[in-house]
Amino acid sequence: MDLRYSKSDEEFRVELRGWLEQEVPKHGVSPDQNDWEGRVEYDTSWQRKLFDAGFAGINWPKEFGGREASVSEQLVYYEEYARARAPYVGVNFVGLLHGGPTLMVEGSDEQRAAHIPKIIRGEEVWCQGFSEPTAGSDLAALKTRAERDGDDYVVNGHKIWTSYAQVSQFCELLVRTDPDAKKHGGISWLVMPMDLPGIEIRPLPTLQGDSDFSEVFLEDVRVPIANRVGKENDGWRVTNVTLRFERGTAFASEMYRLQERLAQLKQVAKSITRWDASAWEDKALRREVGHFQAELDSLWSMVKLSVAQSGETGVPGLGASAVKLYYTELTQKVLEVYMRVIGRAALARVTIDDLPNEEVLDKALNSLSLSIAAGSSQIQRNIISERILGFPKDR
Amino acid sequence: MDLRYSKSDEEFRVELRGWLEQEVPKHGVSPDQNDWEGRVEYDTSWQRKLFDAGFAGINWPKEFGGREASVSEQLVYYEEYARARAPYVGVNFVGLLHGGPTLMVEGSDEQRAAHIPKIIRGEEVWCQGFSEPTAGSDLAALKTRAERDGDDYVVNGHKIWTSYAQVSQFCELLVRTDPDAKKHGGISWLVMPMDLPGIEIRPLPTLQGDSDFSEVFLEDVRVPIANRVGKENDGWRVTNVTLRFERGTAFASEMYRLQERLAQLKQVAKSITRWDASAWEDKALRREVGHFQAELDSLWSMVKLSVAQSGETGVPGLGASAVKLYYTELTQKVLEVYMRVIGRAALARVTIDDLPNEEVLDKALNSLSLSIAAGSSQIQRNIISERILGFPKDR
Amino acid sequence: MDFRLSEDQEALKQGIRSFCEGRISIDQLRELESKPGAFDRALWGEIAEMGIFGLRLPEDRGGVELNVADAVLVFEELGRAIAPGPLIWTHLAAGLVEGADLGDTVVGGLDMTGPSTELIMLEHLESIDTLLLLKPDGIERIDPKAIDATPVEIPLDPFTPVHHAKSLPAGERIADAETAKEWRLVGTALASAQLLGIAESTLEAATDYAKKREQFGRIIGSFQAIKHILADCFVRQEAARAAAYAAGATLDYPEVGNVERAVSAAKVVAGDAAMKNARASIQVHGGMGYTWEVPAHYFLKRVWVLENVFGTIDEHSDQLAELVGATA
Amino acid sequence: MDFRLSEDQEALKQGIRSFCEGRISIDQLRELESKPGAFDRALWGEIAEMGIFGLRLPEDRGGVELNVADAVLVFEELGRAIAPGPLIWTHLAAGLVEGADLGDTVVGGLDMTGPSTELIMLEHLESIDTLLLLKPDGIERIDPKAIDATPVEIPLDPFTPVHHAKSLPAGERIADAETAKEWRLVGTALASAQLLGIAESTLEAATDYAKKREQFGRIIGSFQAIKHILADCFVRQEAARAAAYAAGATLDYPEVGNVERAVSAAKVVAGDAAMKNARASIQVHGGMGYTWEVPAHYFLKRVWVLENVFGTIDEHSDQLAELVGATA
Repeated sequence: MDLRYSKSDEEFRVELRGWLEQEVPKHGVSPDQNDWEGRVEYDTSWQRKLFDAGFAGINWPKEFGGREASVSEQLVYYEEYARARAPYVGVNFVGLLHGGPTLMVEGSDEQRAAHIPKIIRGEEVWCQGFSEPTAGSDLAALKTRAERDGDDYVVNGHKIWTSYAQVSQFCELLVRTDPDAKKHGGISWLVMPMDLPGIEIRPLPTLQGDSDFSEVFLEDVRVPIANRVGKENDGWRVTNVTLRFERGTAFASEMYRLQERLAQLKQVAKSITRWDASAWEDKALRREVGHFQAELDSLWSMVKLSVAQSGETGVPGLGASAVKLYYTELTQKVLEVYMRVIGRAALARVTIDDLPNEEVLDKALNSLSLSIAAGSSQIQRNIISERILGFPKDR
Repeated sequence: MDLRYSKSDEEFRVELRGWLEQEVPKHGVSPDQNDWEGRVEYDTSWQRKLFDAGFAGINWPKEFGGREASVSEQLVYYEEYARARAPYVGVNFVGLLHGGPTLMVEGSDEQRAAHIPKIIRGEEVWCQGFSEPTAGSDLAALKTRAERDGDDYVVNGHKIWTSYAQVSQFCELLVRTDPDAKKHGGISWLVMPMDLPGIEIRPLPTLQGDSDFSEVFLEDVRVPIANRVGKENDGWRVTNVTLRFERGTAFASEMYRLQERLAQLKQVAKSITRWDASAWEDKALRREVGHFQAELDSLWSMVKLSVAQSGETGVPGLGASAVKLYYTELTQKVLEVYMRVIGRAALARVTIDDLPNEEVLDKALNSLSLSIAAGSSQIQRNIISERILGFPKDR
Repeated sequence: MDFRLSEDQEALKQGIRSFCEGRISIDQLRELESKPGAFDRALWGEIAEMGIFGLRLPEDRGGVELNVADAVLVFEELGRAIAPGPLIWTHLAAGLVEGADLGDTVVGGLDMTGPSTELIMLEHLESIDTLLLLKPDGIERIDPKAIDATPVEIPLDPFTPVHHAKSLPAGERIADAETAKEWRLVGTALASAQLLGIAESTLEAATDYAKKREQFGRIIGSFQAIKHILADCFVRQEAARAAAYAAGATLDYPEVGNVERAVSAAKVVAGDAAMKNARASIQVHGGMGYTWEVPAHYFLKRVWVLENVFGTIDEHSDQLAELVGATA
Repeated sequence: MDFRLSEDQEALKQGIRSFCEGRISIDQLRELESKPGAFDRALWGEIAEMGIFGLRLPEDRGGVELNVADAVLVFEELGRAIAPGPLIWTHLAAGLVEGADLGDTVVGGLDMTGPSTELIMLEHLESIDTLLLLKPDGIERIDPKAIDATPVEIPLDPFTPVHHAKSLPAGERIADAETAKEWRLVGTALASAQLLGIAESTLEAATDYAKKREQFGRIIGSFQAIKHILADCFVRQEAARAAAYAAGATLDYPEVGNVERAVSAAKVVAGDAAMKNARASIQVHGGMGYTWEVPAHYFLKRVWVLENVFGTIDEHSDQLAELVGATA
């Protein structure tokens, strides 16, 4: 139980901070949400810069081009990354946080060689083909069929919530290869090239008005059998490896950045006049904000504990569900209060009069997804109560 | 949608207020929780005074000795009763709010004649023999057996949460008369005299340290068949009539009295010095208290709506579950804040230095039972979601 | 005293609901979304014909001669449907601003009795004919075209376009402090009614969805996790209903209680209910709730707008703290 | 940096847990309840023998020479067991007050750095040999027998008897402001650790009960309503754990963060967790949770006591508000 960073950790911090201070401003502002070409360029070129500087794949093994940083270096990385307001992982999310790690653990040598080096260099964008209209929380109910025909699987189905589908080269795709097996038993995990015939992409605008998500319709798409990762019908196990990453430290920098957002809220409150005093003079607001600070510090300590626990195996533990629930509720509460501080000016989703409306409202709207995506809060509570507390499954 | 009291309502208010102003102080302070003799005398003699003055059984029909007051007069009654801090119904609770009303609707002429006049005069104390150690939220799972033997039922079983068992003359008792029938089908509702042989009462101290509840052990207790209310095996329906009263306006005066408690909290906060100012100077506290006032006013408006809706049938509607949930949460929140206002002085359960510790702590501890008794909050949410919103029953 | 709705009130409510279902359905709102200012004068005229603006005017002045309590029921229905436009202001202005009751003059407004801020946010500026300023000492009228305001490119609520301005030109005083005070109270009650309506329709939408949507081989509404979220929504809805109706009934007959307290309580409780139910509705809709296609988000966005008119939950709570212990 | 417990720390924790299970079980607490002052000097001696008071003293002074982080683990276990007596004060006093470390001198205390109140509440007065006053400018010692205090007939927590007094006699200064400041921080961290322990044991008791108790033909722990209540308890427990451990680790090595912020965060988050989990535990226990017989209530009562030592949640939140934006 030692929170001291070692001398080498601190040296790493100095090195990383120096690099970020120099590179982040140079990389400029992220393009408009609907400028897909710009976004891909912005996100992937940043990934390439990280790679060239030796900061890509911070927790990836060296053999895959990663930094293989120690647990404490990873924490330094998340902290400094957040502090520098460095670019969000963006279109590289699925490759770096799902596809790549899954291939490392479950892929063949050929599959690893074909994708991992490109993913970590930002040369390959991946998307996720897991959920379906009737398989959301109940992911294992997925219906997309893959039937063997020669060296291919012929895939038919309908995926949804596919982020960055329109700019991806590959899709981590879950398909049903044995329709007669029990629900969890007949699923396989495929790498689907997105340029195959029969793939149709329809954007599904979010309540923020962006088109980050798509529906993906698959009609007789021929995916080579060689693109299967893991054994046939063993895809559910492979998937569970993947999913845990989402509940682990995928959002660590975002969690740390909440600290900054709270500090910004305080500054904004000080700058706003209400009833002839600053909004920060309102003691009720201060008490809420102080309470949030306690929770934010605890959240970051939870991450430290979670990272340390997953350090040995590299796979986040079940406690990751607790981190996700805590982060979700806290983010929603902080942003709700932030909206209240901005008050009537929050009727505008663009920044006016030096108020950070655009950012705050985007985050407030986005925060609604946190309790839904990557396992809803209800699913997380089921995971905790069943797998940690030992209660029976729902019947 | 008219909240105006009529001229006759206001006349009733003047009459009642005058009487309460005169009688409540004369009736003195309620005895110690463990002075059972004193409590019975205090509660029943007060009931007799109410009866003699024409204020007993406010919503009971005139034929049963009640006042048969209009809906609006009932509200006047609850308000004035709370304002005057008139004695809590106490040991008369079960008779006045369960037994009596059930006999009115379901009892035979003989049964009504035998009990109702005594109940309303405070001459008969009733207790409730519904719950069992393994039949709590799942009341219909009760196991206490009643077997016919001549003119009697021979009753064997174990009841729990029986309030005032040690001072009651009669018990409204649920028994299983057909062990082979489906769960809800084999239950009967009996009036059991508490002086029969075979009844053993063991007090079950609450977390407040009082012994208001008991366990009641029944061994070969012979209850005359004539004491059954309603048909044999039809007791579950009879019971449901009874239970609704608990969720209806049984606590109306208590709800109104919360207003007074909040006003008292404000006075106490003004009297306490913290950091060289009164605790009421704390704006965060004021905002919470103001928010509570909004909720308390809404609660009382909910009661007005609920009473009006139940006025036609006399039986509270399903919305009573919403009133109970709202009241429960609000009471617990208000008392939690009240404890915080008292601060370290709350380490004492007796009144010191003019602080109302004894009352506040008793109420705070007692408030823990509100979300458990008379249908836990979980059960109330099931009732609302199934019977009002139309969702399926748990499976 | 009978807090239930009268038969006439039930009929009034039903009439407005039918109108909203026929003319302000979600599909019709979607069409409106693409129109300039998200405003439709023809629809506004139909709303006027329903008597919504002239509701409380005497019959001899062309009104329906109803009470605030009735207006609360009407605005509850308008809230359910998230009917757009400066409805409350035009309703308040009926009888004072010519043509408001008939829908010929679209009246917008700004409540300036609350805490001062440097930034002035004006709703529906491009669609209104008259802007009224509600100030502690009276009501002033301004020509909207005379205001130097910048349109906001992306409003939070797609149906509530806003402009922002640094200052406003001098207005013409058209009513006194007493009227301003009354307007503020009635406006607060009507905003609360709209919030109540949103608390209802968000619960209703989530309930309908939870009865249809299947996961794990059963409808999600068969899981306690969902059932209990929605049961809590119902409790909040009923508390909001009681509070909003009480505010209306107390405004009509101030002898039944403390008007300020009843109105503030309504804004607090209905505001909380709408905010929490709108969020719960999105949550129960799951991923679909996060899309633009499913209308759940429109409701939450409207709640944020209504939270910021006629005093926030915090402001009303602060006022209520002063009234604790006063006679109800 | 490795935030996990070391093997030594795991062993320390396990040792204290075994001791508590053997000597401070619920049944043993029940016996204690009837004793005067709910205090047992023999037990106190055994606690001392476990090294709990001398934990942070150097070995050459008979101590165990461990850190605050280790003490946090020890007090977490004491909290789990709701071990009674002035544990924190005697632990703090070890090394300063003779005999404290060995359990020969029972040391009580009063934190006077918080908001002033007219009423002085003194815990365990009849059982202690020395009373220490923690003031902003130093620590003072008083002879408990010299205090004119009135015993409280019914304390809130049966294991925390209290006296109240209007004033205290002059004390003898035994440590300076620096020490007082450190005591306040360490004391807050240890109280947070106890609250963490209560957040754990209340969850554990409720979980055990929910696995045994059947209603509707199944264990109540198979209902989502219960499962999700307890999942939320688990989340709060883990947040409290992270916060309390971080407070200990930061006190040991202040270079890793802001000590004041870490300690206040621990008190706030562990305090909330304990309060909510203790309430949830009573709720899950149903009617039995409302009895004296089932120990759930002891835990909630202790939470109320601990909320009122070394600063309340509100006080620490207010302090944290000042630190928002400061370097962590």
